[in-house]
Amino acid sequence: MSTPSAEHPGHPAALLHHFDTAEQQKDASTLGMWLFLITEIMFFGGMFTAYVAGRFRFHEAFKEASNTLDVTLGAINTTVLICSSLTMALAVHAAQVGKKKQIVWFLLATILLGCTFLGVKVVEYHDKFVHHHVPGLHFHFPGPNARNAEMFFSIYFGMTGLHALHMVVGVGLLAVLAVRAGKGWFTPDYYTPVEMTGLYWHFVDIVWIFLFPLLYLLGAHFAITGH
Amino acid sequence: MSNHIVSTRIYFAVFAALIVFTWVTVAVARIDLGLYFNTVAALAIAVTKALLVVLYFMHVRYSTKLTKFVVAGGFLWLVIMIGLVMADYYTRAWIG
Amino acid sequence: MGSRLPLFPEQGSALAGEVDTFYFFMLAVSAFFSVLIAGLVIYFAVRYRRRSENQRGEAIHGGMTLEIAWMVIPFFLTMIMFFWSAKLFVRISRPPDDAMEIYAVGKQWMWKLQHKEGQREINELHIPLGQAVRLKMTSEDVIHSFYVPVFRTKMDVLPGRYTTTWFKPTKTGKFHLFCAEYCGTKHSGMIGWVHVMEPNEYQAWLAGGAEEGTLATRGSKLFQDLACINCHRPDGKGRGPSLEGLFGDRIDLEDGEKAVVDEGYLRESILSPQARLAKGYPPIMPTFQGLVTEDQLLQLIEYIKNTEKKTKPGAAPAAKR
Amino acid sequence: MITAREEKLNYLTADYGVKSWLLTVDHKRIALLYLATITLFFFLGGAFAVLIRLELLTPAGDLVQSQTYNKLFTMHGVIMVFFFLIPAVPAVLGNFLVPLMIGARDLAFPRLNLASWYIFVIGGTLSILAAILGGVDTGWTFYTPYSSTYSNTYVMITAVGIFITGFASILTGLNFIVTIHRMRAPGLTWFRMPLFIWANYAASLIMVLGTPVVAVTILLVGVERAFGLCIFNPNCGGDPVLFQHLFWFYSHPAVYIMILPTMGVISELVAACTRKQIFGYKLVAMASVAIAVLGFLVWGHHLFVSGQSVYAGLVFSFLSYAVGIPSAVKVFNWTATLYKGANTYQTPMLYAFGFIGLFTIGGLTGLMLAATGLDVHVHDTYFVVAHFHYIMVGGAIMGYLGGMHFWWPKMTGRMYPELPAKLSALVIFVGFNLTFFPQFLLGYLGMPRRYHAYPEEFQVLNVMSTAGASVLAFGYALPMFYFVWSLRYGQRVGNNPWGAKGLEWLTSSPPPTHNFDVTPIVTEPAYAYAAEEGAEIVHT
Repeated sequence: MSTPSAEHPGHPAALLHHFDTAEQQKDASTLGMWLFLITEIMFFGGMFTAYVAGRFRFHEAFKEASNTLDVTLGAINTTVLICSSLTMALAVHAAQVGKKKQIVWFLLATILLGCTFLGVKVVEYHDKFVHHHVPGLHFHFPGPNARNAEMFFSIYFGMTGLHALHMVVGVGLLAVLAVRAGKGWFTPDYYTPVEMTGLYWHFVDIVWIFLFPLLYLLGAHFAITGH
Repeated sequence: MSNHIVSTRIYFAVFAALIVFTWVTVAVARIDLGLYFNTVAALAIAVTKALLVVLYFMHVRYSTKLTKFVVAGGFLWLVIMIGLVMADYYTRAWIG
Repeated sequence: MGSRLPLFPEQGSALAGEVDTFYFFMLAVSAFFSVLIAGLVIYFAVRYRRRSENQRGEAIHGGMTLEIAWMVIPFFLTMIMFFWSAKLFVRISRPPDDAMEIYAVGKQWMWKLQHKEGQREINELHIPLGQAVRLKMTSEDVIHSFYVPVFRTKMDVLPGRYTTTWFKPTKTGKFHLFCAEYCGTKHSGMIGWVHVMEPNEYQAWLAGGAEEGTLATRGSKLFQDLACINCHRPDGKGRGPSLEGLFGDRIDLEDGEKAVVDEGYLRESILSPQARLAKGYPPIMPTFQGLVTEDQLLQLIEYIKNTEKKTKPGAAPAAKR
Repeated sequence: MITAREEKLNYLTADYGVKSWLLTVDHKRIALLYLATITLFFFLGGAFAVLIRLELLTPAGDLVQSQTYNKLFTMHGVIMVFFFLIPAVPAVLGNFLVPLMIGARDLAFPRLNLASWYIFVIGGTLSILAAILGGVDTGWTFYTPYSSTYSNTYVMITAVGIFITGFASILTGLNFIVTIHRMRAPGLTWFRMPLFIWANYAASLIMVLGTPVVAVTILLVGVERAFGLCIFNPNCGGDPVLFQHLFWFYSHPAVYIMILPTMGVISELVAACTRKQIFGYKLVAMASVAIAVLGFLVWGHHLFVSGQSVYAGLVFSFLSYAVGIPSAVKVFNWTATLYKGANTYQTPMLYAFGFIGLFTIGGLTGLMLAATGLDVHVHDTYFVVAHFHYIMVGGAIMGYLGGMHFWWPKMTGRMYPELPAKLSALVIFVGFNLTFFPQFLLGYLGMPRRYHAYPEEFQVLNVMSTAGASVLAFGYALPMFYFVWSLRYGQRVGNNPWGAKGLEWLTSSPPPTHNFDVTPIVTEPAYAYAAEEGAEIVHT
């Protein structure tokens, strides 16, 4: 891409023709982004409803199945995601105050943390494949609760899979952003893309904040006291 | 939201709080608090963590009333969906 | 069956009359408002038609009293509709205790009906006049819906659990039975007839039918064949709880809750034993999912319902419930 | 007369060539793209409907096999609901008019608007591909476990098609909400906005809040069908009623997406044709939002007999009555607007009269279905089919056609021929009632839905319904002819052929690409006809 110039259509710093002020354009983007995040809340909401209904009807099986998940890996992943939220927020802050170098570094840090999260997920999924806990034809689960445990794992893979997919999209967005930041596109009066990607990233983090306790910690006390 | 700049100090404080809450939720989950208190505790912590991220990291605390309204509306709709679906499941055994 | 152009269905049960009365009330309200709105629209349209080109309407912004009126009046009307239909719905959902029990199994594109006395019918249901009938229904594959228009009753039939519907016929004759929930290719072929007969005719029909004994006796034979007796010994010394006369009791569960031993609980405990495990018993019972068909499940449940506390198994006691 | 030079400046003549249409970001051109696409889908869905009605002429299933018949009503449902009714008024009239009516130069995110059309076309192509390959026979409701395990038809492709099309609806809704919030002309406060904008705003709320839930539900059915996951599958404890909850959580508010924008159109038609303020403007505006919000609480009335608990049924029945009130208020307010107005009877107003009459009958039969005791008898029968066709065909399509006739001069600069338009409106009204009123009787007699063959005592009513369907089909074909005819021979119109109020009538017809040469300043409330100087007020 050539050096960015105001008129260059690829570089949307210029005021779009149908807006009156930059302020109006920025507010419109923010409201649009938040409405998109509302659709994401309802999108994940469908699966949360399936989880709550399933857990209400088979809490024994759900507890048992939840205990096969590795809580430490889950906790590590939560911490990684919270760190990535921090670096994302600092990247937005850097863009606001115009420290161009810092934007790139913080975006790269967020991408790195995102990839770590996905790496840990791959390890967990591999472990699930090894133990035949993946629902479908050769699903195997000891004990009499196998049928309902398969439902837990269906919801587990559905939710964490969807979340991981959103992470991959997020990392892709951040990569594009980092390249553009490297080119110096973002100035204190024009950093909307950084902020919007930040909103998206924080949202994905919030989803995980709810997923972690609901999926991993469900029966943690159950395992300890063993009753 | 427009261009209110949040100082990095607040970011680090919120970050620390989130980390602490993560450890708390793992620790609390290990103790058996009776019937459903474990779930309530886990959800309460998760909601506070989510609020911290929404208010500070996502700047909703400094943004327009409209944005706050939209965010609250979104979560309210989620509660409506889960609530009314569970109303069916919860009362299904009451046919009597 | 009826004239070439019937416009209103027969009333075959006590409830049918009440549903129809409510329907006429609703028709009256609807007719009133439809005529009112249409009349006003036509009258205003003609009365205040535009006479000159740049004529304008009166500057009327609205009237609060009128607005409140047509919010409050519809609200009251809807509340009458709600409470009247709610009362009806609760009565439709609660079968009387003296109802005769018949089991129905919906299967892709046929209805299998099973009387306690042993008769098995496909797409046909013979019932006596004046005796309330409670249908305990389940499906072997997809969702069906047991619908008898003349009785004004309908209930979906779900795989994996029991649903109940009931009716008390007040008219003899042969009435339509439909499947109302779309269930695949021959959804429109999954129909049949409900024969409401005089009580004595019904007894005659009943006597002719039963080949291999009542449902309960077939259930007790199955109870032996599947070796349930080894764990669920009548004297209670087996590894599983004694099932003698257990039906209808409230038992304690392993996780501190309580459960009423009804058909749904028995069915669930046979197919997924640990879902609601009884207190004080080890979770060792294997699942019978796939080993036992829906009909056999009904037989086992019927057997357990007919056991008496502290009597020898195998004796054929009088129908308990 | 419009000089040739002025002629050149409008959005239709500003650019030529296929690329100028396929890559346009002008909300007016995208509206016309949507118009072409949904008209195609309307006639495709209509063809399926005609085949269904022909099959039902005879009690025995002898025109087509039962498998084919199941595919016919499924494709009729899928195409009409997802590819015609949901996009119709918002994507065509809404896209064209929302920026114009609020004095904006375009929607907030023009490129997203074009993306929405492309997503809609991709989803539509996938669904038509599924129909060509062999069709899907699960009904437009995709109830599990039939759709996830037992049907061996092309459920997967149709599910993916609907999943994709859902995002087109989300993007349109998102675009409208941001535009209405952020891009109103100076002086245009919320309670000075036309009611069409209020209605589209309310419908957009539903699109944004509801559509994702059906997207994830269809995704779960697809995943369960492909990988054998177990969420709704009863063999592993899944509950088919859970699918129905999640499906209807969107699909009932979806019917308000279909009807709310049309209510907005009717408010505009009634105001313009009576040249009078809508009676109780604020209440009608609030009623739209109330319908959108309450619409999310009532879906359980689809599950009264599907195994849902008795108590939940009563709660949903009560809430369903509550959502009926705002609709009733709107009908009463439209009727009251006619009092002491300067009423005219051009075609748009005929459609508005048709809408008010038929929507009232649809709404009142809706109250019957919300009654739990009565719904047990009439659920899944032709009574329900008649009810929702009265609302969708008698309401939504009548209002859509009324809106098309009212804003056709603004969109094309040409007036449609008045007499043929009035005749076709009459034919449609008669054909519609002959088709669907007998179905109320069939429903109460107990004829179930989706039946390929039926007992012979229902035949006479079915023959009447099929007769009506052919009249209706003929009625719908008529506008195609005279609209196309008017493009070339229609009388040219100025800015405001109806003498109506509204910012869209300030600019030229057809409007220039940037809508307004200078952004209008709004100083008076909506529909302030009486305030005009030299106005001759009705005193009779």
